Amino acid sequence: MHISENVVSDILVARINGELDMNSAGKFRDFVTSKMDELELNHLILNLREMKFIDSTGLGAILGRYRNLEKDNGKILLVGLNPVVKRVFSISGLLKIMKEYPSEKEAIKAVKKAKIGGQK
Amino acid sequence: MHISENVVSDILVARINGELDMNSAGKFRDFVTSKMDELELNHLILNLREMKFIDSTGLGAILGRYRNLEKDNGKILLVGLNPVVKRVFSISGLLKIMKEYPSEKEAIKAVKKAKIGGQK
Amino acid sequence: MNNWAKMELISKSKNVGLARISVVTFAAELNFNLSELEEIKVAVSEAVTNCVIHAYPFNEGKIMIEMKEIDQALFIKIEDTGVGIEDIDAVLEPSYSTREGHMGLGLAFIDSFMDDFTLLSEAGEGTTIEMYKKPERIKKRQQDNSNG
Amino acid sequence: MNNWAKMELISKSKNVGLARISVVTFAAELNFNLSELEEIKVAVSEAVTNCVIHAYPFNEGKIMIEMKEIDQALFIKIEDTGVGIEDIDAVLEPSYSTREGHMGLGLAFIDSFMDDFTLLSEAGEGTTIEMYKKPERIKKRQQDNSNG
Ligand SMILES: Nc1ncnc2c1ncn2[C@@H]1O[C@H](COP(=O)(O)OP(=O)(O)O)[C@@H](O)[C@H]1O
Ligand SMILES: Nc1ncnc2c1ncn2[C@@H]1O[C@H](COP(=O)(O)OP(=O)(O)O)[C@@H](O)[C@H]1O
Repeated sequence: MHISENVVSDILVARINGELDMNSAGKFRDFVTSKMDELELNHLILNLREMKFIDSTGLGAILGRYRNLEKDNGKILLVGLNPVVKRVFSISGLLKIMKEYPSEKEAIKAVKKAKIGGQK
Repeated sequence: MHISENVVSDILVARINGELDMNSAGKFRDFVTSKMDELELNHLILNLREMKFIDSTGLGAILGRYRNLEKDNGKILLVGLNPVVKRVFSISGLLKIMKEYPSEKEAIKAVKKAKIGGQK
Repeated sequence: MNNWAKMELISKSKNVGLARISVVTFAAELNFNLSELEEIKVAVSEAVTNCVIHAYPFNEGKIMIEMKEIDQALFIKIEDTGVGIEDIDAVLEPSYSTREGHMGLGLAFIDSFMDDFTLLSEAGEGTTIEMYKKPERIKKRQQDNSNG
Repeated sequence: MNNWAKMELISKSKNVGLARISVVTFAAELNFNLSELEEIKVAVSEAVTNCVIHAYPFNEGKIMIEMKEIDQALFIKIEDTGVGIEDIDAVLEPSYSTREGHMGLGLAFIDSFMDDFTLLSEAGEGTTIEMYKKPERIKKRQQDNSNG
């Protein structure tokens, strides 16, 4: 697995490339945590268009980040779920707490709008 | 393995997609033989750009077609060899009897030119 | 002879991918469509990850994987000789996990993505999971035949 | 523990691809570059194809594949219990084949693409081929270390 990233105001946009399973979950957690801590970012947009595989351990790693950000009212927003990925997110219940957006741009807009609305 | 094809005058242009090994060599042989017999074609251009793998059994299948066409002065011309494929062709000696061309177009031109030169 | 293959791996996390790819390559020769193959990948990943995390928590052990074609369907058996399971009924509950930070979703995914599965275990002896899936195309064909 | 895996297959032509993909997925965790991985695929394909064609010419038999990481290099053993080889020196000659229409290039490719290989056989007992390859990156690193 490889992650490429982009920072927009207080948002980390992370694009996951390859497989997110028990072999790469630790790398995912370390990358996201250190990037967001270092730059004091609040929200995480995950672009999963190039993600080739995810299982419950990968979902667990994403849920872990969610719990972490939640404490400071940070959000995780999802982009680019293919049908199978969408199904595992849905079965796991994660789609109830993280919303999907049609593009990174739309997701960024949603974060900014929520802020103006005063919800940080 | 999957083959897509194209006929230009008396030439079969075959694009091989996937793996050419002992599991697909028979399909390759049957496809090329029946197409060329049916349409009475003399020359074969093999576009290998989308070929993901070849081993000595795959090379043997190509050599078999060469021997077959040679009887009637037919030629095999190669297009789109990646470095590893080029190396196995070279080690096997097949590059001594089949020439490589930079594009299907160039290969077609070469066949037509040879014909005007009277070599059929 | 119907196709069949066996594999033996060490419970390293990098081998979860190897198990997944080997089984899905085997399965690709049956009549599954792409999303069924993805489902098989998830199921194998969950079962093998469980061996790595739960069966051998303190040291590395062996994982045995058997794949078989039975009546055009796929049968997979994944076996470890690790710690085993105390209470099978409990672990089959969705969201139940004996490990903190784990979602307890592995067996639920296997249940969703395969036609059938069986979990066999004895504490201290190890665990065996058997899974079965028939391609939708074959099911349809067999149904059409029996209807007409 | 160094990584290690074992596989058992039936000598069907569709399993040649399964063997290739499994070994190359195992090898991808070592430090090989992409063209070295392609070379390993060819070598495995040749050895397994030989089992299917030569070792078991009349019926299906078992093929055993072992892969091991040894000092950051890859060791592969491919074994059959088929007809075996009468004259090992003869078959090691490039372009030598006991089957019409075959190029006799399989062992020559294994020789070109792997650092080392050994062919062991007894007529009527079966054949074992062992192959070894160290990633160029590791060779270079080990050389740099010993030079400086
Ligand atoms: N191979 C195994 N060996 C020992 N225990 C297992 C094994 N597989 C599953 N379990 C037990 O079943 C529980 C539920 O498994 P699962 O649904 O995959 O969720 P998770 O792996 O997230 O805990 C695990 O927490 C573990 O206690
Ligand atoms: N596993 C095997 N069992 C029996 N004979 C074998 C085996 N592998 C190789 N051989 C013998 O070695 C010869 C040379 O093999 P190879 O170089 O791969 O060329 P080819 O497969 O084209 O004949 C074969 O023709 C066969 O007689």
